[in-house]
Amino acid sequence: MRVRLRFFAALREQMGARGERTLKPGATVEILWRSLVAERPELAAVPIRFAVNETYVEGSHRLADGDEVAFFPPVSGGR
Amino acid sequence: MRVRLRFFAALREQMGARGERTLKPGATVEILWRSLVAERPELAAVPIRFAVNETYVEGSHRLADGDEVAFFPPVSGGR
Amino acid sequence: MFRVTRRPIVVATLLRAVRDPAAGAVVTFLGTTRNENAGRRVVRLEYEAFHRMAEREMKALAATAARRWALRKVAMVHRIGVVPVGEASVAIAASAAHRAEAFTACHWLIDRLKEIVPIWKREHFRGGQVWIGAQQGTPDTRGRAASGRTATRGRRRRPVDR
Amino acid sequence: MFRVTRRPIVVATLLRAVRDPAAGAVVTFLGTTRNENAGRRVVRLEYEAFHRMAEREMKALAATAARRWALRKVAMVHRIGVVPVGEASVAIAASAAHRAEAFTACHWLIDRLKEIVPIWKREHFRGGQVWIGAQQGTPDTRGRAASGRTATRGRRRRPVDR
Repeated sequence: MRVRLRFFAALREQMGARGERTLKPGATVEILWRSLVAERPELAAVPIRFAVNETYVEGSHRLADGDEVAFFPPVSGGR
Repeated sequence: MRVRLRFFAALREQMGARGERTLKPGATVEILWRSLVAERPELAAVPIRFAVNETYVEGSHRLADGDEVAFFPPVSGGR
Repeated sequence: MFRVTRRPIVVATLLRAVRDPAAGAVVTFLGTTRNENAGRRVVRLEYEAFHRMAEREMKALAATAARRWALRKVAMVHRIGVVPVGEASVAIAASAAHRAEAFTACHWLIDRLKEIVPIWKREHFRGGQVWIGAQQGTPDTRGRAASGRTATRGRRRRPVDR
Repeated sequence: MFRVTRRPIVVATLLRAVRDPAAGAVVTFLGTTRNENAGRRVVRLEYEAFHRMAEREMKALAATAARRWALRKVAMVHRIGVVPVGEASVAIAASAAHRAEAFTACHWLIDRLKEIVPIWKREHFRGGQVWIGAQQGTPDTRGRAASGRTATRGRRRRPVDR
């Protein structure tokens, strides 16, 4: 199956804004992320949040063909 | 000594906006208020606040010649 | 900016007054005329102030708040006269480096303003009017207090109806 | 009204959006660019959003707030792109019958917005720039984290300087 990727903030600067990957059926977000880390080992230390189709998900979320998966750092915070 | 009087809100409607009274030296706000109540006994039940020269005072505050004494109900409150 | 005015409140004016390059947060409170109060259909509110004392007390409150919290600037405006439903009778803006202080101070300021700044309101509702806040009743309405407030209903020619 | 926009925030627009004849209180929060942060002289902030998800999350927060508190209406706007010192990057307005609910909800909404709405800021200060919020450091700045934040100083050609 094929999924679309989006990256934001500091991650976008490293990975580009968009991408695409082909995955085995049943793959989770965590599996996808690990495959990206395998390509770019420096990502291993990055604090990361996941969203699928514009909704926050855990790494264990199972992907479906055509999903849009977004990767981004924690939100800015501030007081 | 002579003091000027001001009344606000429901009190103004009963007493008029302004007045004047002559008092014995050393008179307090409380004494002045009691003299007004003596003139208008229905005032006895009115919850009242005092200000002299635009500053909140207690009834025990001693008046001076030329003071402006304001009488008014508690402030409107509301949540 | 601490002002009692007969004119409609313009929030942008308060925001300009508290603007500060060191402020990261601006909290604004608006008190607006509600169409209902204690089961009565409110048509409009009417405010009366001890004008100069009210402005002094607002300034004093802001000074106290500035001692208690790390604020940048405060502005307070109270409208008097008739305030129709949906319009603001009071506005407070507080700026601070961080939002917690701005929220806490702004909330405290409106609570205190309603306790001590000498401004009174008369509620005009369908069928009558009432001074709000004279909890023990004024002589003309004594014995008809409802939920801590006094009401003069109908169009009888009583002092509070004038 | 839940919007991510590149244009300056106009508070009057939010106030109009939350106006309600049953509201007695309107509390507004503005987050503004401060000229200083963590000892750095801030020149401007720059915001980036996951636009549609951010608007969805803002709507969801408002819906949660409306279940928790007796609110009338909520409006939230976040500006993206460059926001100079003194200008607002985020505005939240909440109206309610009574002020306690409006204050509490507005404060809660901005706290939650800063935790979960996918919008990030880059701080441009004298001598460099930094993504705020990536508390563990991004690869390019690891080891130079200061007070929980990461900084890239100077004009070196590093990814975060692009």
